Amino acid sequence: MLDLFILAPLACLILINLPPVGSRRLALPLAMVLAGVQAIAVLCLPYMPRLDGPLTSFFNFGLQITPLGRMLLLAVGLVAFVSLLVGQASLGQDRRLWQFASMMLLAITGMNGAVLVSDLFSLYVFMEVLAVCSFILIAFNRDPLALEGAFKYVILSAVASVLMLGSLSLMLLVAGSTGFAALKAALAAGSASPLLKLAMAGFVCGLFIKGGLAPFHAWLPGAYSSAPAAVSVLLAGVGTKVSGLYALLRLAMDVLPPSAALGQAVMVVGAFSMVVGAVAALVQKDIKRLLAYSSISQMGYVVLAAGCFLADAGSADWRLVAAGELAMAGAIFHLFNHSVFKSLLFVNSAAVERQAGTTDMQLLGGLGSRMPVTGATSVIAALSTAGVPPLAGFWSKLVIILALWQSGMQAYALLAVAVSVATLGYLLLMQRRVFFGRTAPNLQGVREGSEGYVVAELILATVTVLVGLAFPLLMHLGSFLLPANLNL
Amino acid sequence: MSANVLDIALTVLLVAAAVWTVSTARMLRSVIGLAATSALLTAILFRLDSPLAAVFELSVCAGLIPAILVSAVGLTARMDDDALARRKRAKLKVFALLPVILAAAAWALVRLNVPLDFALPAAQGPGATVQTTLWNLRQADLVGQIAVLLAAAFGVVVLLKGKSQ
Amino acid sequence: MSPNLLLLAILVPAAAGVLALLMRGRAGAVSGPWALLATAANLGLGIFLFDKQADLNLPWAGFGLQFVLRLYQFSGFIVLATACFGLLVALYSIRFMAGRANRNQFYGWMLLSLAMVNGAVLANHLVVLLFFWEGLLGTLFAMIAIGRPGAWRTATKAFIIIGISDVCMMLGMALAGWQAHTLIISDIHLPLTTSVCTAAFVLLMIGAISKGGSMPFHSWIPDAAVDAPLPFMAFLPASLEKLLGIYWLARISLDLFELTPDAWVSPLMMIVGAATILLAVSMALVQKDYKRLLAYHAISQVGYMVLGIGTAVPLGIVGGLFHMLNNAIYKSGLFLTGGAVEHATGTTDLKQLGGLGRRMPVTFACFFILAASISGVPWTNGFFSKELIYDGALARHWIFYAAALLGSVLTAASFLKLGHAAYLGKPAENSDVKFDQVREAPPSMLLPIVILAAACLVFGLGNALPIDHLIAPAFAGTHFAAAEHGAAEHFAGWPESSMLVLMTCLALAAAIINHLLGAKRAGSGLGAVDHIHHAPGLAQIYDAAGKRYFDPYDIGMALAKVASRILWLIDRLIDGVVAGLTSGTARGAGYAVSAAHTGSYALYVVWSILGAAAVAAYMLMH
Amino acid sequence: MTPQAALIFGTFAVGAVLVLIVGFYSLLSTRNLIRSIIALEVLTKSVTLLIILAGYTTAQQALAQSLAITLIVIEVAVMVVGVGLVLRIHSQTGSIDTNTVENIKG
Repeated sequence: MLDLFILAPLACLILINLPPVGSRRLALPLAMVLAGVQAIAVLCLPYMPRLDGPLTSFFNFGLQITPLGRMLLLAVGLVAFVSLLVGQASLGQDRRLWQFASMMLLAITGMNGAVLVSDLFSLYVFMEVLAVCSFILIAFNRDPLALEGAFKYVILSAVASVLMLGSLSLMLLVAGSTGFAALKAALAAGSASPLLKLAMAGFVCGLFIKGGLAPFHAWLPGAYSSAPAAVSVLLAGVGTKVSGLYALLRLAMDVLPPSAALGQAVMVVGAFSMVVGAVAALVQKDIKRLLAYSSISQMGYVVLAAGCFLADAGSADWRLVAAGELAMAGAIFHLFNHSVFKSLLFVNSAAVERQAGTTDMQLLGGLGSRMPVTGATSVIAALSTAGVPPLAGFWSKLVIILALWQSGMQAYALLAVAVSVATLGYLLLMQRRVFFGRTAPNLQGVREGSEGYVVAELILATVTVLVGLAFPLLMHLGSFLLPANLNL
Repeated sequence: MSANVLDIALTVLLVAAAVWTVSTARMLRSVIGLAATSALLTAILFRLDSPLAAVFELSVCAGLIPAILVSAVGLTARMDDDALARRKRAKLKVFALLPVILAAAAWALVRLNVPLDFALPAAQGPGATVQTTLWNLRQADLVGQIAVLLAAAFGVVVLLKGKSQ
Repeated sequence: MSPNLLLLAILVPAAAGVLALLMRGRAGAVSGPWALLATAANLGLGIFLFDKQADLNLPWAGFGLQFVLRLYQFSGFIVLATACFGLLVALYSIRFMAGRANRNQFYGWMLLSLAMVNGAVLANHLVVLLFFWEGLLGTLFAMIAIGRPGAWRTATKAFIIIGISDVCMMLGMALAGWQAHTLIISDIHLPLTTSVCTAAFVLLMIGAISKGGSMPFHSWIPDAAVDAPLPFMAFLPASLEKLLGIYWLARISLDLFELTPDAWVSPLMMIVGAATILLAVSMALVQKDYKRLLAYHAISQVGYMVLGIGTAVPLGIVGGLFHMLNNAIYKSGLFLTGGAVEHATGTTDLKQLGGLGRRMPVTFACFFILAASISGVPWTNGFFSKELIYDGALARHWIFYAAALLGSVLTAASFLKLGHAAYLGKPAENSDVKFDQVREAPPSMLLPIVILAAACLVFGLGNALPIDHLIAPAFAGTHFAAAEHGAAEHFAGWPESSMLVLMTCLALAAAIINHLLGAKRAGSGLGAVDHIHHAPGLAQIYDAAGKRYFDPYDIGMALAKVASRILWLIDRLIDGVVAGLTSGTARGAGYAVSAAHTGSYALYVVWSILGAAAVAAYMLMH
Repeated sequence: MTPQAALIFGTFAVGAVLVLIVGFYSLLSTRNLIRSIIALEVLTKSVTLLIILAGYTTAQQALAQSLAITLIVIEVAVMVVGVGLVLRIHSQTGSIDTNTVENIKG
C-alpha cells in the first residue's frame, strides 16, 4: 500500500507523457486528482487493517509510516492540490501546465519518498529528488530573479548535501548500515565518540540548510520570493518542511540518541531563527519576502521544540521526559499548521500578485474591499500564524510554550511568546498595507481572483479554522496526530 | 609498505588535481582538471576494492560530466578568460596553506587526545554483491535515481527549450 | 440544575453572534432584532443562573487541561449584570445602527463579546480564563475596527496596549500556577508574603486594571471613543470590560491572594487608583467633545474602584465593587445620551451644541440624573459607593481621601460644563447643526437611557438592595469576611460619618460656585455687576477681563490646560517610549539583518559553514 | 581497526578532507558561475571517496558502492540542472560573473 505513495505519482507521470493517451490537457487535472486522493487516503490509513498489498511482495522499499509521516503526507496532498489549483489559475497555456504537472508529480514522488523511507541514505536520495524538482520549479518562468534564486538554492543545497553525506559516511563507518534502526543502536552505543558527535552535528546542520534555519537560511527568502506563485505555495507549504524539518523531527525521534548538547545546540539555532526571521520580516517591503522570513521564524519554533525534545529525552526525571515529548508533539502539530496557514498566505499573495500586478506592499492598499475572500482568509491565516486563539496556530504554539516552560526553559518560553507578539506585529502591518486603508487609484479596478484562488483559499482557511476549533478532538484522536511512543 | 607509498602518492595526486582544477585560469583546463580528478578518484576506488563504483565514476564523472561542462563552457566562451583569469592568477599561492592546515589539524588531534579508534561493525556476508545489494536492499534508491534523472531531463526541457521571456 | 447549563451561557451568545456575522447585505436588517432576541435570551439565562451554584468540569485538549467553569454568587452577579447591559445596548443600537453597512458585524462581535465575558467570568481555570480573556481582545479589536474609516489605527493601538498587559497577565498566571501547584482558580490561595507571589499579583493586577481601563493602559479609550461606533463605548469599555476587569481585580485580591493592608501592593494599587482619578479627570475637564469627555471619565472612575479595592479594608472593597456596578450603570447611560445627541444632531462637538435641553427634555433629564450620580450627589447610587470608598481610603491615609475628593470636585465641574454646554444656554452660533430640526431620540433609544437613569436612583435610594444581595455575597467566604465583618448590613444605608457627607457637599458646592463664577465671567456678565465694571480704574481691568486676560476661570482653565497638556505629553511620551522604543529597536535590528543579506551566495555559504562549525564545536566540547 | 587499515583509512581520509577544503575555497572565491558548479563537483568527489572509504574500512564494499553509484547519478542530475540555470542566466544577462546573481537582497 505504502509503495503506492511513491509509485502512483511516477505512474501518473508516465501516463501523461505517453504519446497516445498523453493528452496534455489532462495532465494537470490528473495530478490534482492524485494529490486529492493522497490527502484522503492518508486520512484512511489508520483504519486500514493491513498496509501490505500485492505490490509489497514485489517491491522492497522498506517503507515505514509513522504518525509524523501521516501528518506530512496529509500536508503534502493538501498543499500540492492547492498549489496545482494556483498553478492552473496562473500559468496559462497547456504546454506549461503539462510541464508544471510533470514536475509537481516528481516533486510529490520525492516528498512522499522522503517521508516514508526508513533509511538515512534513501532519505537523502528523495530529498535530492525534491530539491532538483524545486530548482526547476523555481526557475519555471525563467525570469532573471527566479534563475538567481534557483541557482543559490542549488549551491546551498549542494553544501547541505556535502555536510549530510560526509556525516553519513562517518555514521556508516560506525554502524555499518544506513537503516534507521541500525543507526539508532550504533549512535546510542557510541554517542561519546567525537567522530559521531561530529557526524550528528554535520547531518543536523545539513538539515538546517535544507530547512532554512538561521544562519543557514539565506537562500530561502530569495527562492520563495522569486519563484512563481504556485511554486512558492508548494515550497513554503511542504517543500522545505519535508526536506529539512521533517527529517530533523524524524531523526530526533527515531535515530539520534538523546543528547543535552545536541538539544541545546538545536535549540539555540531554533531560537536564533525565530528572532532573526521575525526581525527581518518587520522591515520587508515585498509580501512574499516577508512571508519567507516569517517561515524562517515559524520553523524556529519547530526546531526549538525539537531541540527541547532531544535535550529532555535523556533525562532521568520522567516529568522532563514527558515535557520533551510534549514539545515534540507541539513541533509536529506546528509543522502541520504552518503548512496550512503559510500556504494560505502564499495563495493570498499569489492572488494579489495576479490581480494587482505586484507584491510590493508600498504600491498596494485597500484590497480588502476589492478582494473580500482573499482579505478575509489572509486575516485568518495571519492570526493563526501569530497564534491567536482559537485558530490552529494558537494551540501548537501553546503546546510548545507549555512544554518549554515545563522543561524549565523559561527563557526560551518567554522568547517564544515575545516572537509571537512580533509575528502579530508584522503580519498585521502587512494586512494593513495590503488589505486595509485606502485603495490606491490604480487599484480601483482590481477584482477578486479567479475560482482557482478562491477555492484554494477557502479550503486552507477551512482547514486552519477547523483544526483550531476541533483541537481537543484531535488531541483525543491522538493516535493519528501524535507518535505512539509519546504518551500524554 | 609499498602499498602505502602508492596510497599516499594517489592521495597527493588527487589533491593536486583538485587544486589545479580550481586554480587554473582557463575554464577548459579547469574542466580537464575535473576529469583528471575523477580519473584519480577512479584509481583510488579500485584500490579500495570498489570496482563497480570506480567504473561508474570513470564513465560518468570523467566522461559525461566534462562533456556537458565543455559544451557549457563553449556556449559561454567569451566570458571565461581575460578579465576573470587575471583575478584568479594570484590565488594559487593560497593552496600553499593546505599543508599548514594539515599540520595544524594533526597537532590538534594529538594535542587534544581525540580518540579516533572505534569498534567496527560486523561485516556482511561475502555473498553480498553490488547488484544484489542495489536490487534487493536499495530499491528505494533505484526509484529515487529514476525520479531524479526524469527530473533532470524535464529540467533541461523546461529551462533550455524555447526562447526566454 | 445541571452544570452543563453553564455552557449555554457561552454557547448561546456565541452561536447567535456567529449567525449575526453571517447576516450580510440585506439580511443585516434582521441582525438588530436578532441581537435583541439573543441578548434577551442571555438575560433570561443570567436571571436563571443567578444565586445558584454549579461546577462544570470537562476534559479539554489533553495534557491535563480541563475546561472548568464555576458558578457562584459573585460570578452569577457579574453574568447577570453584563446580560442586563447587553440587552440595553442591543435595544439602543437597533435605532442607532439602523442602516449602517456593517451593523451585522457590530451585533455579531457584540454577542461574541458577551459570550467571551460570560466565559471569562465563569472560568475556574487560569488557561480557560486566558482563552476567553484573549478572545475578548479579539472582539474588541474587531468592534473598533468596524468604526470610522481610520479606526484601524486605533484598533491596532488598543490591541497592542492590551496585548502587552495581557502578556503580563499570562506571566502572572504562570507564576501563580507555579506557586499554587494548580491552575484551578478556586484552589489558589496564596499569601502575599513572598516576592514571587507579589510579582504574580502585580502582573495579574496589570491585566485586570488594564482591562478595566486604568492608567497607564488607558490611552486607547479616548481614541476609540471617537472612532468606534458609539454603542460600543457604552458596551465594552464602559460596562463589560469594567465589570470584567474589576471582577478579576476583586477575585485576585480576595480569593487568589490574601490582600492585606500590610502588603505593599495595597498602597501601590491606591496610588495607581488616585493617580488615575486625578490625571484622567483633569484631562476630561478640557475636552471639547462629548464622547471624549466621557471617555476620560470612564478612565477616571476606574481609579475609584482600584483605589477602593486597594485599600484592602472591607469598607473600601465593598465600595469599590459597588462603584463598579454603579459606574457601569451611569457611564453606559451617559454614553447613550451622547449617542442620542449624536443621533439627533449628527455631532458630538460641544462647540457646535447648546440649548438641547428644550428640544430633548427626556434625554436632558436622564443626563441630569446620570451626571448627578457620577458626581456623587447625595441619594444617587454614585454617592453611596463613593462614600464607602472615601471611608475606606480615610482608614488608610488622608492623602488618598483628599485625592479622591478633589477628583470628585473636578468630576462635578466637568459635568456642569458638559451639561451647560450641551443642553443649556443658546444654540451655538456658526454651528452646522440645524437646531430647529432637532428632535428627541426615538423611544427605543430613550428607553435604555431612562432605565439606566432610574437604576441610578433606585440603587441610590435603596442601596441596601444591591449591597446586600449582589455585593456582599461575593464578599462572603473570603479572608476578610471571616476576620471581622461578618454582617453585610454594615455597609448599606446612609453613611455613618456625617463629616464625610459634609465634605462631599462642600466639594459639590465648590464645583457649582466655580462653575457659576466661571460661566458668568465667560458669558456676557450683563447687568449684575455693571457698576463695578464701569468704576474708574477697574474698567480697564474689566476690559482686559472682557478680553479674558485674567478671567479666573480662564486662567484656571489655561493653567489646567497647560497642566493637562503636560500630562498629555507625558502620556504620549510613555506611549512613545513603550511603542517607539520597542518597535524602533526591532526595526533597527530588522534593517541590520536585512542589510546583511547582500545577495552574494558566497557569503551565505560562509554563514552556513560558520554555523555548522559552531554547532560541531559545541557538540565536541560537551 | 588494525594498524594497516588505520593507515589506509587515515591517508585517504586526509586526502578527502583536503579535497573538501579545496572545493569550498573554490566555491567561495570564484567569480565564474560555471566554476562554482565545478567546485560543487570537486566537493562531491570528496564525499564519494569518504563513503567508499567507510565501506572499505568496514568491509562493506557492496553497500558503499551502491550508495556511491546512486550518489553519482544524483550528482549528474544536480549538475545538469545547475548548468542549465547558468546557461539561461548567460543567455539573459550575457554574463556568467557571480555578480549577475546578486540582485536579490534584503
